[in-house]
Amino acid sequence: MAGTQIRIFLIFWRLVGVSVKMNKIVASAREALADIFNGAVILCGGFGCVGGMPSTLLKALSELPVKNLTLVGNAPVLGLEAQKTAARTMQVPESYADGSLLLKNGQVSKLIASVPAMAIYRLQEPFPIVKALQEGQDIEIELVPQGTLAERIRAARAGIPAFYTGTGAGTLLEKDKEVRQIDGRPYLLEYALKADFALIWAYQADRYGNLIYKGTSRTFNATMAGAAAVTVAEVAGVVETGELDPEIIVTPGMYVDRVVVRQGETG
Amino acid sequence: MAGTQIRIFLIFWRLVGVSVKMNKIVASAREALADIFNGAVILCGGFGCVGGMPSTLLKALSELPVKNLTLVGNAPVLGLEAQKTAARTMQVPESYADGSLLLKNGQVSKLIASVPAMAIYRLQEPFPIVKALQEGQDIEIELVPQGTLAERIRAARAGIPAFYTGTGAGTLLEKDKEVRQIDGRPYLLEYALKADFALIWAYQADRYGNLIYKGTSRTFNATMAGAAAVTVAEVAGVVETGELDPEIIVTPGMYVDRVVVRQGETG
Amino acid sequence: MSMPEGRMDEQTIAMRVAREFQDGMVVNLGGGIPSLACNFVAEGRDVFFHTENGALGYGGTASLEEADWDLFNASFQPVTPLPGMSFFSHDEAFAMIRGGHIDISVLGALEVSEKGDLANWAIGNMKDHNGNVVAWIKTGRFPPAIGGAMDLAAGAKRIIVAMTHTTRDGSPKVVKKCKYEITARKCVSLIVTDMAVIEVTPEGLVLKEAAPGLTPDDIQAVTEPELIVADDLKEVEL
Amino acid sequence: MSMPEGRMDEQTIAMRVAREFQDGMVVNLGGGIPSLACNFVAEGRDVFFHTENGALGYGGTASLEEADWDLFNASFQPVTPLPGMSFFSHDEAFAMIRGGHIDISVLGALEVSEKGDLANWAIGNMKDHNGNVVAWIKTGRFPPAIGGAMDLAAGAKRIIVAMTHTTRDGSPKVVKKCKYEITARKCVSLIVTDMAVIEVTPEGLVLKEAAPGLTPDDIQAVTEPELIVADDLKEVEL
Repeated sequence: MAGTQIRIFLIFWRLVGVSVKMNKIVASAREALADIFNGAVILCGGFGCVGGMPSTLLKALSELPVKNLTLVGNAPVLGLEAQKTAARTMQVPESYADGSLLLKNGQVSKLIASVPAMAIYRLQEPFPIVKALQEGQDIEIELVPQGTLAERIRAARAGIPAFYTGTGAGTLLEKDKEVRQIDGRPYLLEYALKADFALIWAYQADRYGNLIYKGTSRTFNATMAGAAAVTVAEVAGVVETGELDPEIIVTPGMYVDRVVVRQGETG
Repeated sequence: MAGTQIRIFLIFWRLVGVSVKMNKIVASAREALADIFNGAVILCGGFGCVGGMPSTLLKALSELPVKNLTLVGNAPVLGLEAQKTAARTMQVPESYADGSLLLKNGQVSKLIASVPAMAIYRLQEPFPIVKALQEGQDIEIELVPQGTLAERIRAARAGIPAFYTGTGAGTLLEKDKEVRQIDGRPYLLEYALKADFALIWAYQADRYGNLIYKGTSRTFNATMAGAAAVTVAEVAGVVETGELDPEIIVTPGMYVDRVVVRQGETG
Repeated sequence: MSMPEGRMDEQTIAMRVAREFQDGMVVNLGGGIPSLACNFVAEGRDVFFHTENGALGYGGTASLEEADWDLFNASFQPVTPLPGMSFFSHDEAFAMIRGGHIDISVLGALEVSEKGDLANWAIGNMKDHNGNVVAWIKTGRFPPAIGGAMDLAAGAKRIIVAMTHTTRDGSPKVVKKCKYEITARKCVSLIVTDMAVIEVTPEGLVLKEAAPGLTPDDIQAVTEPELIVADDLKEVEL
Repeated sequence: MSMPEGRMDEQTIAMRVAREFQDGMVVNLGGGIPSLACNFVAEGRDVFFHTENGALGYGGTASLEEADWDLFNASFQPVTPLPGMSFFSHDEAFAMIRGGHIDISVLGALEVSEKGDLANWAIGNMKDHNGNVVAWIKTGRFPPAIGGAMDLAAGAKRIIVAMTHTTRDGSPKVVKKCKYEITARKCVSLIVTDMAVIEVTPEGLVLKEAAPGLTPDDIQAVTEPELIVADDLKEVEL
């Protein structure tokens, strides 16, 4: 029953050098977001004010006719005035924008955040989320501790459906959650936060979608990359494939679906 | 009740530039491992054969009078002969060693691994773990899927006491594990793997314990850094603090307690 | 050193807090008074400041000239770089916090209880008169912020609270039982205020240091639970 | 292309498997025959090879001259670098696997069942005659290896098995029910052997392609479950 050995040396399609096929760079933010649908769950990168807010993508999203969005982020809707307060005397780039644009347009039906507004800043106007609620918008708020939010998003990226954490045990956040004693300490069961789109900020990309960041602007951007069905990154610039040292790539291209070069100089 | 405002500008102990105090570099591997105790749980970095095996540390451990160790790693005891088989015609450095040294000395009472031995390699002698068992050593083996092993170790580093994973559901590994249906799919509950020491390989360090790796040698090394009470790293060399670009540091020094410069040129 | 009598200002509180930072420690500073402590590390010590937004080993607060959009702390303040610093993502930053890798977390507080319970996130009581959870959870009308405080309070090895001793209207913030929603239970080990340094022990709150010119009675008068005066009570040491 | 009659060799199986790799796909290759498929990517396609030991985007197998200790795949084979590749830790490598980011995982197998159950880790039955789990779990006397196969089988979007059609003694490896311990249930979608290409469908196993010179009967003779012969049955296409 020993089969005939077939040896084929002729067709050796091994790819050498750089091909020019795969290209995740998209011409415009609008094009990159064209398939966002009503009711989509959107991960919004950055930290809040500083930390790499994907302003170009959020602006484009605010111009699209989509609504009932669930917006997820650490502090994605503090608004420009809060950013200016945070920056104090630093000049905030004109191009800065955040998820509060979506609130103003009535596009948001649910906000999942650790900091929807801040008690310690006194602004001229109410924080955007407070204003939206005062205007009568029906927005559900799910308040999540920052670390639990990061881990729930990382869990989605990592295929972990649920995990236990000590954060929030013994507090109001226990409500409706499973509490489990492990080694004599109470922990809460938290579920992966699954999303349809992740909109993130990065510094540079190549056409495979490999990303690098800058300083304290990895934040939720690097956490969210790959944690949604579709990840769209905005970057300051695109470099040639191979130009990013493999040792310094923070987000491998596998986690990124589309890349857009941003407008202006946003933080 | 307004208190007197006290303003002190005199004592402004802000640290500028490099201090010379904190230094995690230890003179020898023996010194770095001196407090390892009988019955300790030891995370062993690397992948197995290739992938950054901490040979210098394992050799030093094999010379210490400690026993009943639990050794944890992907494939930490395949031995030199397997390494030579894997390397085929490549010259294996003379300094290469792995956890099989500990097996030979009878120092191991439990092995937690995904690959204790390999069916596909035909060696002259039995694999070290098989030999140890044949010799009558009482070694308990806990077989863990590679990804579950990595995640259990990461969970220990990240303060997640337990998590669910689909890996192993519907298999023999379900035995004695909690199975939970989430979104209609079965998942197993897995616990963080807590350890006393992590012995890892890295390429370069600074005296704060910041680490960088090389190519496919991050493996379990970068996963285990910080996942045990004490993390000891062996490196090819130590660089000045500040010489490692903050953007390329893979393991922040926080996760590393001691650093040893390795002997010889091990993979 | 001796100081003028009365309440200490924010910088002085931060300076006292910074005395707790030993060589080699990893320290996370919360917003407000805690964030100032990065400027008072004792000479000759390497203290590694960690921030939730992904940096370890930053220096002091940056001046306007030094400020860089990509080097901020979690209080939205620009900070300075130091040799040996590193950057990471939010999930890793909280792996560090949750995993017990932070030696000291300095947090602000609305209230601290005599058991060391911390309340520092929810302004206002969130339960109605039947004890049911209302407010934002159901109506979303008044959103508080949690930030990273719950993770820090649950995960750091040691929690120090830095705050004013009383509210603006003079009510005690060191209380028998927190009225505000809890951030984490039995987590605080040291309370540094503008009036005193108080240690949380199994026996109760121990008054260890008093601001210059203040007697234990002055401090007890604006503190709800009974304080145990330490045998070696000192003036606040800087 | 036409080929001599009979069983195909390992390189040819790998070449057939590689035809499944579309442009932009992320592919993980197991040890043995699967690991050879990195050498047969169709021209003009960017296929990103992922390996458990922490690399994405490596090239073909390295020659002895090219071999580098720090650039290996999970089968302990040296591979070549490609522009745009990246490195990461083991936990991240398996976040990628478990998180469904691998488009195709090519695995070897001891057996595949008609339901697509995969058995590829435990050699020998591990239960005694009462159905109790014995062997290594209790005695540690015969350690099998799992490696990353269970994670890949549970996490990748699509599982392709590449193997010989029968054991050395001619017994079928495509079976009604696996005798060996299962790696994951109902996970395999395509089986590529030295005799045939078989698709796992809800209706059963569909014989899509046969090695040159082999009839469906030849293949059925060494396959335990009944094969559904595809209307458009072809010779194996390379």
